[in-house]
Amino acid sequence: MAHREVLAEPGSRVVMLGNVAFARGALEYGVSFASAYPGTPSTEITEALSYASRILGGPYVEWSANEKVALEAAIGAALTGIPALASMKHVGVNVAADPLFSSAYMGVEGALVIVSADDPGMWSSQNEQDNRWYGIHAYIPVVEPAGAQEAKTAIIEAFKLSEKWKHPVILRTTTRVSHTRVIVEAGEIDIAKIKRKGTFVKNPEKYTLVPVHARRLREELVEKWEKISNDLSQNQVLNHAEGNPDSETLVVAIGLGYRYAKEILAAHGLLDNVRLLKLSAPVPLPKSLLLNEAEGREKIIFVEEGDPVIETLSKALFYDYNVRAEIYGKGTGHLKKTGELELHHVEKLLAKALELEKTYFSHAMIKPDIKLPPRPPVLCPGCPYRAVFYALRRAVGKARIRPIYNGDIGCYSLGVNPPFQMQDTIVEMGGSIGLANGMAHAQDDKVPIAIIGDSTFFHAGLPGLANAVYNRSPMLVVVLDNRTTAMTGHQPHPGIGVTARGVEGTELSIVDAAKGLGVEYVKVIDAFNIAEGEKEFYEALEYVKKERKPALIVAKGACILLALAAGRRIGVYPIVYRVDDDKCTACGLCYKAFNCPAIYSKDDGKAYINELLCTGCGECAQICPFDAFEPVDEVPPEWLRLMREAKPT
Amino acid sequence: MAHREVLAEPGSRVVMLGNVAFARGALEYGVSFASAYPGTPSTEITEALSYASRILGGPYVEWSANEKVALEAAIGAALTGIPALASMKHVGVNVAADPLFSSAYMGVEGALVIVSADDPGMWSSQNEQDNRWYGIHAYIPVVEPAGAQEAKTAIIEAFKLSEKWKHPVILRTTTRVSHTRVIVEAGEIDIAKIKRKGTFVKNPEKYTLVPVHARRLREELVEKWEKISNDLSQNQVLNHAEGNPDSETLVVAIGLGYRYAKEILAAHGLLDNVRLLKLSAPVPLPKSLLLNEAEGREKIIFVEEGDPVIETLSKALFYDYNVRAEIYGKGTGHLKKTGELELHHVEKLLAKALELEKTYFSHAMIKPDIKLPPRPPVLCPGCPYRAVFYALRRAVGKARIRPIYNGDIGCYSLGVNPPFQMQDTIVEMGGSIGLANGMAHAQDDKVPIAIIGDSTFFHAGLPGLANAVYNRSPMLVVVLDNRTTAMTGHQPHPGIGVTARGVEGTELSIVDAAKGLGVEYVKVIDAFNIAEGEKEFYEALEYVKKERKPALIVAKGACILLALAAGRRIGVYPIVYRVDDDKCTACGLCYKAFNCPAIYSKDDGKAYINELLCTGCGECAQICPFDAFEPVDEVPPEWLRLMREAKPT
Amino acid sequence: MKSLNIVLSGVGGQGIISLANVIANAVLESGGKVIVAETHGLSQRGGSVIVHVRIGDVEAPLIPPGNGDLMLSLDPIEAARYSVYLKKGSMIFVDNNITPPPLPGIKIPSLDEIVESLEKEGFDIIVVPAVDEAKKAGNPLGANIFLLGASYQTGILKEYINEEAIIDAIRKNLKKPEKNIEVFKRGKKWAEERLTR
Amino acid sequence: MKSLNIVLSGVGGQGIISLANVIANAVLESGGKVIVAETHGLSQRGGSVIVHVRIGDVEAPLIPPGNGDLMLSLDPIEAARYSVYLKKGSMIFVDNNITPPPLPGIKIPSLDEIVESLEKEGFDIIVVPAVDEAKKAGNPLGANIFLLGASYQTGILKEYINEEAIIDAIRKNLKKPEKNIEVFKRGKKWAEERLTR
Repeated sequence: MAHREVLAEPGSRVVMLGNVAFARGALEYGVSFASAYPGTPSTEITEALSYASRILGGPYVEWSANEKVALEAAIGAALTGIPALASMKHVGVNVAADPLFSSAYMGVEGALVIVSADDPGMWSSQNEQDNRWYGIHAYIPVVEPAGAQEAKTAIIEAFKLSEKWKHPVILRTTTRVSHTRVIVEAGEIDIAKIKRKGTFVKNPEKYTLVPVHARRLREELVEKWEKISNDLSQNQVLNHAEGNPDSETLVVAIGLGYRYAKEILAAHGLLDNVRLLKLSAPVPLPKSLLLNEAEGREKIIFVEEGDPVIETLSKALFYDYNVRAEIYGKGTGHLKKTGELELHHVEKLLAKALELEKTYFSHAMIKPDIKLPPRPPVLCPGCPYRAVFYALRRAVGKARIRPIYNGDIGCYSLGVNPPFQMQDTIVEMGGSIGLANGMAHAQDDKVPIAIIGDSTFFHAGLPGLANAVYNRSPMLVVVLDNRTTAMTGHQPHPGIGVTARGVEGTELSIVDAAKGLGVEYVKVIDAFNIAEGEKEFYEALEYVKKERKPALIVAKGACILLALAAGRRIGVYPIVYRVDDDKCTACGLCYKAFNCPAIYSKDDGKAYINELLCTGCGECAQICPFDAFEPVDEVPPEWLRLMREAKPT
Repeated sequence: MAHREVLAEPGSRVVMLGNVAFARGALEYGVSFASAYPGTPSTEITEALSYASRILGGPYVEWSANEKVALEAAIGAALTGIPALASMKHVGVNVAADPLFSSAYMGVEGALVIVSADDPGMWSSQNEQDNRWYGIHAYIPVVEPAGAQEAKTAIIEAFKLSEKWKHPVILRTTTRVSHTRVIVEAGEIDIAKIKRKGTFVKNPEKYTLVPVHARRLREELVEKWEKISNDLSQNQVLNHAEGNPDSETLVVAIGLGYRYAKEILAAHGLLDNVRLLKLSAPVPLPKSLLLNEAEGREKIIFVEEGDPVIETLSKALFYDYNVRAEIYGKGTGHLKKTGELELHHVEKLLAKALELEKTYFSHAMIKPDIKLPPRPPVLCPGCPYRAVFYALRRAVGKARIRPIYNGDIGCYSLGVNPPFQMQDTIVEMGGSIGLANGMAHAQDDKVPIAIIGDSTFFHAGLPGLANAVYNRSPMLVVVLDNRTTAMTGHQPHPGIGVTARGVEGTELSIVDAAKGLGVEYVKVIDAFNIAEGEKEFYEALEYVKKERKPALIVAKGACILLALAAGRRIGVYPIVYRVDDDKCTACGLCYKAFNCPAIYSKDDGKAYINELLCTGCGECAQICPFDAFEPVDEVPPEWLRLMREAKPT
Repeated sequence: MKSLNIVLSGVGGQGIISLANVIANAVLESGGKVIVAETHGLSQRGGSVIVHVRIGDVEAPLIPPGNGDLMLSLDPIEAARYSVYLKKGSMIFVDNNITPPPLPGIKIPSLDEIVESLEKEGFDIIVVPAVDEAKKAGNPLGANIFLLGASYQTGILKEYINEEAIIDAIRKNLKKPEKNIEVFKRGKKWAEERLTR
Repeated sequence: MKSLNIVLSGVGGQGIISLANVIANAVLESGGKVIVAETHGLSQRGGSVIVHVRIGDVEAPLIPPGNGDLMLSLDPIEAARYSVYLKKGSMIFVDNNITPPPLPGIKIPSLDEIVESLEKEGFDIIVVPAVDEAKKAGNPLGANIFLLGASYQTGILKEYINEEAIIDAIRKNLKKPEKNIEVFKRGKKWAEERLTR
């Protein structure tokens, strides 16, 4: 997505997604280098910067192979003296953790902001983790914007903080900051600044973390940490108190917590009664500000998204300084520790602490008395993965093996649902091959089949594959190559050869990569060709059984959404399919076992196709035992080509 | 190294390194799967298990491509119902962080212990980080042995804890636990147990972390955490109190801190006076035990290695429960926060808190009045890297470029020292290529040259290289292939084709891997041939300048220590070199600019070779402009072959 | 503390986020304040989608359960699912087409069953042939805007959004703006005829 | 609370860790308690090495500065570097060969300068031709054991370690055990002759 509003006229007010506001803020500050790997809820930051770069000719923007490479590249850029941004989702920081820790020791020359987009509530993630702990663990300050309303300001402040202290800064956003649209006022962008190049000045005593240097840097780091804490106590933009200075109650509202606290206090008419401390830069704990505000209060309430991080640190601080107040927060059990906060949770907390009787946000929920079917996300009609799952299952049956489907992160994780249920483990990016490695040696009654997407393969599959070859793990690796990072919205990756700036990149081959890593059995199949898939999967499984080594199959077929989009651009459209009622026997295979969302059952059990949903992939025609499906017209060869070769622009 | 004592007779008492005691404990518990990537101070655990596996035929042991793959494999194994161990150094946990977080959500079936060997004081690491934070952040219990004395017991308890709660457990050791030798009593090893295989039982609601499952698992995780806390309060083996129950003082001694506290209290005759709480399983905080012991005390002292983690959590707990004591620890500034603890630091803390006047461990240090030269570790005589640095520097001069040497983790990091000073950045495993990626685009007055070892290349170099090809980063990548993971003691890796169990593995080719990832310019050079190196580096740099794409050169030459060891096994020995005094002009190039540690300067400035140190590599003969070096005898071709091809067994 | 909380719901791909964007821009044009909380990522793949639109003196992104003033929904099942976010008596504008979740062997309630269950809880349900009417207008993807038109006609939005602002927002933010403006007007007209009967 | 703290020092590769292992095993054979803290990893590559050996009623791995009772060192520079770990008056057994750090342009102090500076601080320095004597015994890598023999002769270790235990520990833990036992005995003999003069 382009997110054109990122380049809104200076002075104008526009509706902007929080993530786009981050991008805008970075541009206004003068970011000159941005790297990222896509991941919900962080993706749009880099999409917007990519758009800006294409229009303005700067900053340098790249989709990196993974978050570790993205952060390393950004550290490299920052060491040349220019401001750099590395964006990722919360679990991406796990991938990038190793350079993250080192970056605090080395510091930076220009500025370095690392976006960690946390996902409380797990809207699109394998877990919930509060990455402010990384800030504490790695000695890196954390800026946490008070909602999308503060996104632009907060990232600018994060850059300033980084520049001032020559230290990396984590900007922790969450789903409801990143994916919330608000009205933002656009400021000036200095194009010369964002296009500037840096220069590297050698300073091995700082930049080479051999023990003799690292020991000195550790001392400096611990000292710097206290100084930054003092600085954050003074930073009125990010951290400040409002309301009644003499109140017996202090509400410490961290990040988005400020919005919740403020709306509730306003509704209850308490804004002028209690003291409200907004902390948008809570790590390192701004000790003097906090102590100053806490002194003499009877009650202190903590509102924060995630773990009770700031509450815990604050209580330890209060202990040392003899602050004695009643505390209300997650740590004391007054606020839930899982999922994301909502107004009624926070109102309940405040009501308890402030002994409020009336509530404004905690209405009784009305639940209509009707059983609703769930609606999980599903593989799209025409998704090549459906054909692959189908072919693979048949091959497994034919090979008479018991499979373990080691799944991974991507649209194919939806294969966990009926009717396929062909994802037995989904752990993290690259976990498919990694877990299969262990299972290949830890048991021998089943055959591990690692299922991994193309973008994920380049992100995290390579070392695992090297390991499988080296340690001779008998397993089948299926790389689902749909020519894009589909789940996050169709970003390119190393296998595509299109860069974030729209300039030509080099296209890597998954087949060559696998062969280069020593896999002896490597084949490519047409993902849309079910018979071919079944045959090739069967043969590969036989190889694995016999040779006790890994085999790899690349199932190539474009994400159907990409193919449709590419077709629209050049005026090529799919031909939908229809059911021949005379041939259809109402066996239900197409809408049950194959489960295409465009195919429904009529009252008589016969199939019919919703032509608004049908993408003309022709998979149904392949699986129907009675040849009941046919295209309504001749299928243009150009469309068949797009289904195989479409890619992002 | 074999560490044969790991298989000491049951009932015998033997001197064992802490790490070997961990291996022994794992075997006594019945570990059936062990994976690792070598890293000081963790390596010997897996070396010892590897030895055991070769002798006993179990458990399955592997050196994995990196720590992420190692942990994934161990998770896979644990899900089949067998106990698994993944060992790594502290920064290895950064590499493995992504599966780490997921593992807490999924839980395990058999048992899973993850060793994090922290390195306070940075004896062999790029940083100091306290990985107990990972336990808190990821909701994974941390067992922290009270010294090498407790290593065996603690790992057995860690496995039991994991088995009981079906949850991963981090075993945090530190350099002074892992690399301390003590007397250990060997118990029984059940060979059938360590050789057993598991079986995988599907349970996608637990093992597939799609949001709908992960949300439920998050709730369960937070609940489980409190239950484990209670359990740890009851675990008398790991956590218990001793000394005077009515003392006004409580010393909370965590992990190795217990040894310091105990020795000091004993020396001062205070063991029966104060209350000493030993915490070897401090995360999740055993709240009820801690509160119980803290109640009514006037002073509470925390002794812990690393950050004030337990002190901070405890103070927050004390705040909630109105414990009011004076606290002494790192958080209160009574104990240093950097480096490793020693007896005198802890004695100072206790002396302050307990108002002790006499000291036993804080004697005045005697510093002789003489200026001593530093003795940093250096590249060994005969190290192929010395020849490569020399050739590379000459090529850079010839190509008239300004280089940025992006270094990495391995023996070649020693190139940071004079005379080479050819490591401008050293960040973490894989950082060479990653930083070079960023610098290639962020500046254009210098050419980034990434220098990375063979083991590091397979560990962390692959995605960075894919990125460099994809995003067309103009840079030279030099892979120093010395046929082993040299710095940690010569473990094999995917490029060697020897596995940890001594059975045949498949040897991967760095050249094929690079070509497979799309690098168009790939060459191999003989690391020991300086003229060839200079020529090939020059040509590669010209290619980078002209084509604005990455080029890669593999400099192949065995670690000389490997070659010497291989030679000893087959009776092939190097021929040392000598200096022809008539030809030597005392220019000093060999001992200054080339800096071979076997070459010294005589009083007249002419060179001489210490034949005890000379490894007969012949590099000096290549660099001397006056042909002053010659072998004392004919060099056997077999030795020249070993220098190129030796590898670990 | 005046505010209007609108729940938008439907199935991934039906244009819920576009609709929210039009509303938000219309609020901006009208000089108001607005916060839109969206769902991105995985759930877009044919999954259940809810978007929270909060207009006026508000700070937080999400409408608390039981606090919504109005719902526009492109699917009756999703209307029922997210009705927990509405205040008693709220109006629900919902398309009459059910998109059955493509799960094998599940029971799909009928439109009548859904409407009845919602009415029983005191909601004011307006079933709108939005998809059908949008198709008729030659803009099959315009059902979202048709619903907006229908709801606008009731007046509940007028205090916060001018009609010209909506027209302007459609023009600036949607593809085929003229067709969508046409659909908006048809939606209004449909409501005028239907609701004043 | 009886204990003996021995500092072992030298240059990576000189056999310091092997020496520590022999001592530890000899303590075990003698029925005592021992803790050995080693340095592994990077510093083995020709760097400065210290190993802490603590015998008796001790708990912690490291000898605090100023608390060591004895040092055995294979390099005079390293003996001086780590003398901070010793108590005033402690004995230092040090080989007479200096291995100069291979750094360009650094100044290397002489053996005499080093010995003098240490004696000035009150240490009892015994310079031992350990490497030379070990070579003579046909075991050039046995200098570490020669030093052990020399120090054993002084009696400082006897309270904690039996001579037979050392012989046994050498036999079980070193390559070429007989040669090393021979070297140990030569070390003892050397000390007997040299120190009783």
